Amino acid sequence: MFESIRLAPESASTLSGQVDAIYYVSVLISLVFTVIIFFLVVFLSVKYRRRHADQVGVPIHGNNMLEIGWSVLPFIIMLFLFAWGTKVFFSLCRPPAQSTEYYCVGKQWMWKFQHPDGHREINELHVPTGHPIKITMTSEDVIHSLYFPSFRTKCDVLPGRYTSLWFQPTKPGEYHIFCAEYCGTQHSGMVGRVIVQTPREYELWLAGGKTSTMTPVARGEELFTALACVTCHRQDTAVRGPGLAGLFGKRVQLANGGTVLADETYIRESILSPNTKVVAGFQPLMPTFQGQVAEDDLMSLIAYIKTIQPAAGAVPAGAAALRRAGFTTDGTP
Amino acid sequence: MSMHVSPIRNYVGVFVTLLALTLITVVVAFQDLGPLNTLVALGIAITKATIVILFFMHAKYSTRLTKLVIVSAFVWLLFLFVFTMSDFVTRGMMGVSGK
Amino acid sequence: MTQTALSPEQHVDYLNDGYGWKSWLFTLDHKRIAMLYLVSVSFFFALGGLFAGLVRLELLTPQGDLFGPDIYNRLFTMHGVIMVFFFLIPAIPAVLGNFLIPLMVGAKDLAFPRINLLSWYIYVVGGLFTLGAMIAGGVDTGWTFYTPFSTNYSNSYVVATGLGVFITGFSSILTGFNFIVTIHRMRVPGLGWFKLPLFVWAHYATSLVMILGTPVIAVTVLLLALERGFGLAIFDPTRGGDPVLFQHLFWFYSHPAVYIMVLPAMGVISELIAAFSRKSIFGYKFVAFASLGIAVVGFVVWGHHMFVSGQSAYASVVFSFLSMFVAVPSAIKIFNWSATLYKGSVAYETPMLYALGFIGLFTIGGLTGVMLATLGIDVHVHDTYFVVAHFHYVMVGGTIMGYMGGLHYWWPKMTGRLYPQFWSRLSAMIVFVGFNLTFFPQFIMGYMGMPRRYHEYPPEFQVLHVMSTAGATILGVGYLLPTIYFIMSLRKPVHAGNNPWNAVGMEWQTTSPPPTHNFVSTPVVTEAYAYAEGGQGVH
Amino acid sequence: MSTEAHPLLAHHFETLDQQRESSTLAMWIFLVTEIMFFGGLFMAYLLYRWKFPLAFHAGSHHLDIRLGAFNTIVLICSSLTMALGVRAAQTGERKKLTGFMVLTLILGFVFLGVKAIEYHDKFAHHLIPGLHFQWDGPGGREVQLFYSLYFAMTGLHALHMIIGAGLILWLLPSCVRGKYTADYYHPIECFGLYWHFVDIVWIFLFPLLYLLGRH
Ligand code: HEA
Ligand code: HEA
Ligand code: HEC
Ligand code: CUA
Ligand SMILES: [Cu+2]
Repeated sequence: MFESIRLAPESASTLSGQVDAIYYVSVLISLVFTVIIFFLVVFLSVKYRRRHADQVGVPIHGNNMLEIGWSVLPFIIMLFLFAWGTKVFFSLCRPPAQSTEYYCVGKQWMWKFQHPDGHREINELHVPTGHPIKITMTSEDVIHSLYFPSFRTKCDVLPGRYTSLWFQPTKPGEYHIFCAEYCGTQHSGMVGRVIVQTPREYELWLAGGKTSTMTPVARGEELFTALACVTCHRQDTAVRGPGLAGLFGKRVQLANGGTVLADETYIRESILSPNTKVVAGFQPLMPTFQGQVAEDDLMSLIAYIKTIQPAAGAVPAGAAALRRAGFTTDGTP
Repeated sequence: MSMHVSPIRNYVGVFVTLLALTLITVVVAFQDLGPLNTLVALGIAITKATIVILFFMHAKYSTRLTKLVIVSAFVWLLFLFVFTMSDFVTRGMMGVSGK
Repeated sequence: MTQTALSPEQHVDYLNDGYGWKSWLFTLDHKRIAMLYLVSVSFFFALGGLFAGLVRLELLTPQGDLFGPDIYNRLFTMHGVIMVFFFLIPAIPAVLGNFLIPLMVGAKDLAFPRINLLSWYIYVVGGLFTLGAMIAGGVDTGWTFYTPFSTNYSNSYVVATGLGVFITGFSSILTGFNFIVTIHRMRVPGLGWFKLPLFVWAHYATSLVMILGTPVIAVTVLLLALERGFGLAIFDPTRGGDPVLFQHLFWFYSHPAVYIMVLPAMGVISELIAAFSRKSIFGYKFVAFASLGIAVVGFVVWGHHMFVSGQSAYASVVFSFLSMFVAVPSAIKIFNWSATLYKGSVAYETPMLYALGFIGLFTIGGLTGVMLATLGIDVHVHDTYFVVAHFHYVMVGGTIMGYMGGLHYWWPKMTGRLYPQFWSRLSAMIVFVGFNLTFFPQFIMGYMGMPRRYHEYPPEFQVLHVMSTAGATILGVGYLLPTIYFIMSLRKPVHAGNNPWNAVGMEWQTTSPPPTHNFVSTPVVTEAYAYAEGGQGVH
Repeated sequence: MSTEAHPLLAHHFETLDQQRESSTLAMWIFLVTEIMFFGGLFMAYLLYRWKFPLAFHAGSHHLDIRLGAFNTIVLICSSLTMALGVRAAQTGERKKLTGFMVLTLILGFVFLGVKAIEYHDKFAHHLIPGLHFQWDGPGGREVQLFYSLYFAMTGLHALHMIIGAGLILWLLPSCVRGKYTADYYHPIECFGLYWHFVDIVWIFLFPLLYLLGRH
């Protein structure tokens, strides 16, 4: 029974070691200070215990050198922890460029995942080792938080916005997925498993699944036609709406003089509430698609828009898009 | 603290200034000054508020403590505005969604 | 309260100056109002404790077998709401502060006695609102009321509870405002700022936070109620609103609120350490200004609750730095208290045991706070039991230890009675042991990944949960004992005399319990903690 | 103290000066809490205005700038009468004090009346979020944010006006009786501070809500 008490969960990602390291060092620092203070308190209160009822303390009012010392010392330690913690934090924030993008939609009370090849899973996520994986996520209702204790990372999943996290699994196995932001009745039931496999196993697993699934990019392309986006957003020329080629990641000049970075959240807003930010040189003609596109379809649309490139004559899809997303089917980046 | 009684002339002067500033702010609002519009409107509002505080509310004649109390309120308001906006303004600067 | 057992040489004091419920419910005497607060705050503590007990009971087993999820969610929400807003925030200021600040500045009362009474009534009304919501079916949003769950999804009594919190906020504002004016304007002539007890300094800093922070939580829950009740769009993401704005507004108050909770306890600890070492506090001015420093810097650290909320990473860095910076003034306090023991005359009376316990436990709580403020660690432990352990260490191990210590120290002053020394020392030990057993395992399970607000959990966490529940049982006994002997001391009194600890300080210059107008003759102003200078306490 | 205590000196104060200073300090501290209270609303306004300038401009176009300006002037007038009222209290001119208080009250009601007209107009145009909001122009989604803030801010401001009017009614009898003299006028002074504060809130609300994007 007691063997289940450990100090940390399995360390199964490239960054979990770094998080553990800073954690153990801070535990050590805390321990040192706690021991010093416990010792001081116990030692002094025993040594200077009251020996007769009328005894009073020696009037000592302070010592400026000591004050400076015990202000500066914690300050220096704090600076050190701050710098290190921030460094680790930035590593946790910034996915490597070659990461593969997975999608996640949270809703009360389940996790819906989608692989780059279109595979969908609920409350379970298969991932290969040895490759950085970025998960872009949003919520259909309230705030959730996708938490992988064994990868030492989590990020809140918000309605109306995209957030992301990344990890690179190192050790095959099954680990917990938790929802770490209270989201209502079944919050504690919004859990799942992440199944880390070797690239070969992962490939087999992908092959064994339903073959008719469509990649998010292909689905996005389909929607782009079905929702008649193409009538205004043509590949070659700007017709009524601006061309979307190469849009993602650029700064967009707005009609009111400002600029905005075209990230996932901006594209989403452009679809659901198009007139909130009007692109310079265009009229606010675009109709709203609020209520007409489901969250995962929105993600697919965005995934597709991300892949539209200026040079390409035809719209890339399928395997080509997969490759562009930095993912090859044999599991090597 | 002995009380301070301002002459009526002062109050009327303040009153006229406030009316004039109101007029200016309305007129300026119809001019297109680009981003300056907001700045001017806010500048005038702050001026008006300062005048009211100093003269109608006698802050000019109050103790240093009272002045400190007034100033601290606005400093704390700035804490709220500046630190909250520091989040929204820097969002997306890293180029990773949600960071 | 029984009045039969008063000794023959009784004097007129605030307790026997008028009988009957009217003399209490319409009193303007700060001491009586403090007693009213003591009763109501204890009631809410017991209620919050009851909920905590039920939470711990449910967590004995990994399955949700005792309660369904809806009930469990209501239990921890009501536990958090009651403990924070109805117990810990008012506890020390409204009971001990109310009673002692006028005595310590040599005044006859607080500056605004009517407003003081009003604040108690507001508190009661807010409490009744919340109790009403609880009886009607409770609330299940967590004490943080995050939108859009609270505005659009929860099926519980969010608005009623929110209004309860809103109303109680005003009682806290009124208390803070009364303290500030009193400390500025009502000091007896000759009592300069640096002669004030540190208890008063700490309450001054607390009051600043109450004044500047509480209105923001008030307007935030008001907006929440407008959105939920009337469909206004403020935070609603489907209409362009930003739920993270709610979090900013909430924590703008609720982080400083944790200093509302701990600063008064720090004030108490300064008094206790000085009195039971018979020595002036080491580095008086540093401790005094550290309170102000914590209060001010504490206002600009709130974003540390939002490191993984979708807040910008750069804002997180700023908030992380400032949060860690609070360690410096906190360290100053801890080290100065420890140094005060040096060459003191240390007596192990019950209040002192609580004070020493505070130093140790607050150190652990504070240091784990610094770990949470470290960005790289918080991403992993945010919303796990590591956080739960951290805040119980500072709130229970810190503030409640301070509150209990203060209550034991000033109980003879407030009631004129003594409690049994053996039992009280024993209870302090039980609390210390039970507390650590309850909450230390939570650090470990938190780092292992156990999320908070879970009513079912994976079986590997069970051992630690069982330890925690066992600890909570011991802790409960530790709190039950004082309840019993305090009440007994009222029924079968042992008279304490005016100054059982031979302490200095103006509150000990008057009789116990003090007369209605506090002092019969104008009190003598000395330096604070003038033990060696032959202050009045030492014979 | 050798001199006889003033009948209006509360038992726990030593002098009238201490009592008056305490009250004005207290009133200012109370106003600090009011500033922070409205501060939360202004924070929400600042954020959404920054995020959705177009929607805010569009929403603001449907407010009646003439009524807003008129009300601004009404409030400035009431601030003047209030300031003169306080002065009359300081100099112990009972009739003047009463007159100015009544004037202030009337101006307050004028303001509220105009506000009621505006609210009714918004109701008629289906501009109340959550009730029956309809917006035909662009940006309807975020315009709701503007109107929600409009109602929250002006509503709370109007509530403060109503409380202020109630306080005047409560103070009036003692003004008439001549309770306030050069020795004892701080209730009037404190009330004046409150009234001016409410005016200041409007000084900001007017440009922020009505004058946006008029050009
Ligand atoms: C009394 C209440 C109280 C107090 C005093 C504190 C004090 C501190 N808290 Fe805590 N905190 C809470 C109550 C409190 N907290 C609550 C209730 C929550 C959870 C809310 C919720 O989500 O429900 C919380 C959550 C919380 C978080 C968010 C965690 C998360 O949700 O992910 C963080 C992160 O930074 C944090 C940090 C700190 C820090 C840095 C301090 C500092 O003030 C501590 C400073 C003290 C010391 C550092 C110790 C003394 C110093 C020394 C002994 C010297 C040596 C020091 C060094 C070498 C550094 N707290
Ligand atoms: C002041 C604050 C305070 C205090 C004192 C406590 C006290 C305790 N808390 Fe609490 N706790 C919170 C504030 C507090 N807590 C908050 C803010 C949360 C977060 C809520 C949320 O997530 O929204 C929380 C959450 C929380 C959780 C996490 C729930 C979850 O996330 O699922 C747990 C679990 O163990 C817990 C346990 C305890 C225990 C065992 C005690 C024990 O210390 C209690 C011991 C006390 C008693 C047992 C009462 C005994 C008293 C008497 C017997 C006296 C009788 C008196 C009279 C008759 C006058 N608390
Ligand atoms: C009736 C024409 C029309 C249709 C149909 C239309 N759009 Fe648009 N779109 C526009 C116009 C005009 C703009 C530029 C003005 C603006 O920003 O509102 C635009 C802007 C955009 C932008 C922002 C581009 C930039 O450069 O910043 C995106 C993204 C976008 N549309 C995506 C879509 C998608 C996806 C669909 C289909 C679901 C769609 N649009 C359907 C007309 C249209
Ligand atoms: Cu989803 Cu908690
Ligand atoms: Cu905090």
